[in-house]
Amino acid sequence: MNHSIEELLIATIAEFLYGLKHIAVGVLSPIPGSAALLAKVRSEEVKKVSIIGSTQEPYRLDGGVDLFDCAGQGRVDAFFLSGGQIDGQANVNLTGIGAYPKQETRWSGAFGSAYLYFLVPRVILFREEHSRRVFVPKVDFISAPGVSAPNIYRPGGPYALVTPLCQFLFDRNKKQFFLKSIHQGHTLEEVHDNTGFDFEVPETIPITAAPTKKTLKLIREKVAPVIADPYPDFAKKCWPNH
Amino acid sequence: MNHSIEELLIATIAEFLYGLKHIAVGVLSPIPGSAALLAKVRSEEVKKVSIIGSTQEPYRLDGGVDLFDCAGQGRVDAFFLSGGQIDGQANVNLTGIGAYPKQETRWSGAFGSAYLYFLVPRVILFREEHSRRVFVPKVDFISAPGVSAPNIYRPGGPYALVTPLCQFLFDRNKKQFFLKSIHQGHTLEEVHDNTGFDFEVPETIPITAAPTKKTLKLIREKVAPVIADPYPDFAKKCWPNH
Amino acid sequence: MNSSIVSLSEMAKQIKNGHKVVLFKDCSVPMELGRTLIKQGTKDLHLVTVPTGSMLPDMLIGAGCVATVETSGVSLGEFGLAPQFGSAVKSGRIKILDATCPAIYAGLQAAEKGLPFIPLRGLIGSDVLKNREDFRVIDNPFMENDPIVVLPAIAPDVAIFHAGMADVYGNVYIARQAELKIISHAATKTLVTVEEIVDFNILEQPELAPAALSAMYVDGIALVPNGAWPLNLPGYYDYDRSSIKAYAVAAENDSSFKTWLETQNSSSKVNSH
Amino acid sequence: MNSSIVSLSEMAKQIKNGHKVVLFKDCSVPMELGRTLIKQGTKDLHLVTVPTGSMLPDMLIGAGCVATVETSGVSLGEFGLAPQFGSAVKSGRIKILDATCPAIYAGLQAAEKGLPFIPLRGLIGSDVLKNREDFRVIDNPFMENDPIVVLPAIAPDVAIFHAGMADVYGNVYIARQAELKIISHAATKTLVTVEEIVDFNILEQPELAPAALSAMYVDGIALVPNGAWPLNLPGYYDYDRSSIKAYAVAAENDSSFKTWLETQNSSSKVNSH
Repeated sequence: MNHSIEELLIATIAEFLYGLKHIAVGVLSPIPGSAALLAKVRSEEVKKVSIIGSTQEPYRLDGGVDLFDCAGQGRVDAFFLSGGQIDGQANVNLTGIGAYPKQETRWSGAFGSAYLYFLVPRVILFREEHSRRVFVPKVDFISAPGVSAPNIYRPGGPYALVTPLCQFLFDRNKKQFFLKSIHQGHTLEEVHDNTGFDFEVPETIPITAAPTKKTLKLIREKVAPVIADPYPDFAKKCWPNH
Repeated sequence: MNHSIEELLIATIAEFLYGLKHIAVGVLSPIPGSAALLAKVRSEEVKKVSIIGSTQEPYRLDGGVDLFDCAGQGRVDAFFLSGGQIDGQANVNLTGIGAYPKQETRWSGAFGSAYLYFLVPRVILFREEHSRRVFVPKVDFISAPGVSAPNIYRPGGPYALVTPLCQFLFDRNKKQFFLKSIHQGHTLEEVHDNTGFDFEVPETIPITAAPTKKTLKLIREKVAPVIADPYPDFAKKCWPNH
Repeated sequence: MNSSIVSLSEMAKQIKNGHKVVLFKDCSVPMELGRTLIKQGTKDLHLVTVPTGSMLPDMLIGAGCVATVETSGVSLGEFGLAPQFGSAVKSGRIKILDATCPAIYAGLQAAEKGLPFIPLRGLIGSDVLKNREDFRVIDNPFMENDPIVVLPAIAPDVAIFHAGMADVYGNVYIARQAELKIISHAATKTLVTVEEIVDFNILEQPELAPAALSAMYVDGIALVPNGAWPLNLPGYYDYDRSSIKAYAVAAENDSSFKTWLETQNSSSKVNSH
Repeated sequence: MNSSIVSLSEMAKQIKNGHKVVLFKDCSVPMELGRTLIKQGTKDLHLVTVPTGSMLPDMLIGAGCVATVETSGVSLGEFGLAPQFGSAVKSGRIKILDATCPAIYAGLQAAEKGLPFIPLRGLIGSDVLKNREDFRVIDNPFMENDPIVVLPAIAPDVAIFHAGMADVYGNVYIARQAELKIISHAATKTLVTVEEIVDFNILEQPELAPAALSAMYVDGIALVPNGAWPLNLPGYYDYDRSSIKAYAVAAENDSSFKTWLETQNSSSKVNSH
């Protein structure tokens, strides 16, 4: 069965989420949001998907403080972060480029990253642009650090990085990304060419598993109608016939 | 116009409350509650009287945390404390008699005193029993201290002590009570006989002003019907014809 | 439908000997669950009263269910002191951790936020502070010569309360008892008895949702009509004053308390009064 | 009746040059009050966005009302970056105090509780922390070798927001925006624009009371229908997407922003669109 790149990314990310009780998704995140919804329809253990800023039950939280308190209690199992820059130590830059504070390019800001990255056990990094502009040797500004000294309270941290070319796992001991698989149609050379940091490569590199027929059916029939509420444009683009 | 001892106490306490924006009253406090209500009907500046545990508007607060947060913000101007024992430094004992923790007599506990006594500018001490059993040289257990070292953050503290015999002001610099007036029909000797701590006495001792006709009318017509809601027995006893 | 709906006895079994159990004082007191704990012989509870307690902790203490009470005060209010609490403190049968009301709230709010500690004004110079080895005084990191108390987080094993309404999705309507959110967030598990379980989703009703505790925080719901009796539940029933008074009298000495307890155990008053 | 009901222009005058003003991000944004501040030429505001901000802070920055922004992020969401904010940061025209969302909440909650500081997990090792001279790292007083960040309380001069309904007694219905209680408790003054002012007492309606901000915390209420336009107010109106988009485009450069601003100033859209 044919699938789009979005459907591949949704299915790939969902693999990290099965069995987790509470998955939280930030704003402007249709693909992570779809992955979380897919995990919920496929896994009975997933009790709650929270979509930050959603005003719809059952996806809303009880106000803005609730997410952070909930993470502090250890009640958020997975969250997603992106970054204008991400480096090989999984440092994330959501703040801007150039010398702080008068940065050449100022993005929005750290949002909840400097907290949630420490507290949520599985933080999945996701970026739709895989380039040396994004994946840099060292971020200009650490909005949230990928790793911490051993005495820093940190039950959470980076778990994986998913892009349109490939997926990495993050090894918290080695403080390094490890290539898990490359998506169909792409090559290691292409990944190296577009990644500004070093990462570990396995001896044989798997191809990312394509979503099964059953998974695609669930995405199209169960996930698409729900994600269309917060993200109508995204849903229309991905599933024009649904 | 004749008045009861309760009406005298209500009018006497109310004198400390005029012009204060927010007066809070604890549980089981019909006389302080009546005084706060009298202050509100007589003084436009009194915007709010909170009666802890009340479920009636406009006297209720927004839950249990609200009172303490509100006091922390500097938004509670007066509060009332009592004590199983009170000593000459205005230390209050709400906890019990004898060696802690296995006390001979255990009362309920400190409640909010160990906090509110520090935060609320005018804490009025009130006790309906004026005896050496209550007013002791030194309390057995300091549930809340009357005075603090100068480096302790303490915008609040004891302001006055009202009993059925007399009223004292508390001098926070001298750390001592000062006799303000004796109620009609009582003597300095009687006060001394029944008070276990030393206090300052002025050269001429005023008699506590009797409530005016206007004040009594307000108490009977405006205060009594309202205080009858949380304290029906008290209201019936004090104002059987109302 | 939510699998968190259980029977009262199943719920009581989730509260284990030695658990730290948090109780809210106001009109949300799970009296029938308390009686069930007594019947099942629960022992060594560490009770945290929020911020004070009345008949429920007194009854549990008298029945021998309690090892430790962390409280700002236990009293029967207009019905007088809490006699079983008083005699247990006097005899040393229970360990007492005296606090002040905002310290209990602050400790729970620290746990709610995942903070290891939280500061609080006041307390310095009191014997409350002097007797709490787990409270510390530190220097305010932002101002010279400004000592301030810091309190450890209070993280109970179980929060229990009684409420008017839950829904089949596991959400609970807590009305104006906003503190029930704090205790549920702070506790590992939350168990709730209710007057009624409705079919609609409380969170989907715009006027109810702001005062709803989300199913995410609710681990068990049991249908127990009159479950706060003889205490009150606003919108449902008032205090049963004569029963509370009878308790206050009976609890004054151990033998009359025992007799009272046996009456309670032999027949639940809850569904028949 | 409550004397706190004022006109929009009287309300705006209570916000003085240099004030620390706290803004909540979600569907409670007092856009028309913001436009009034621009018209009256307010300067040197210290904005605290809770926890992030969108069009209102961007517009106020572009109009020259702002000296400092304390924020976890300013962005127009799906309409892109906040252009006036970005260029003001780049040029150094405003001072930026970067935070992370829960740090803003925690600082306000500290002020709400009258605490001088509050701890927060996370942040250590970030450049956010490195650039905040007012954040400190201390040792957890309850555990060895456990550094933790402490944040000073955030105590704004004024909280401003837009809501659906106030009553003539000065109470405001805040629906599910519970954080509006936090910002109002933390601020010295709270000014609220509303869609409607009702005659009944909101606090006396059992279903509304849990989501009401008491008049005790409300210093001014102004009737401003469509006061959040072009942003949304749930239960009243949705986003006016084309107007936001037009803003996003206009704000991209200073001259088109100025033109846009003049259009805004010459005629209020609020009561006529």
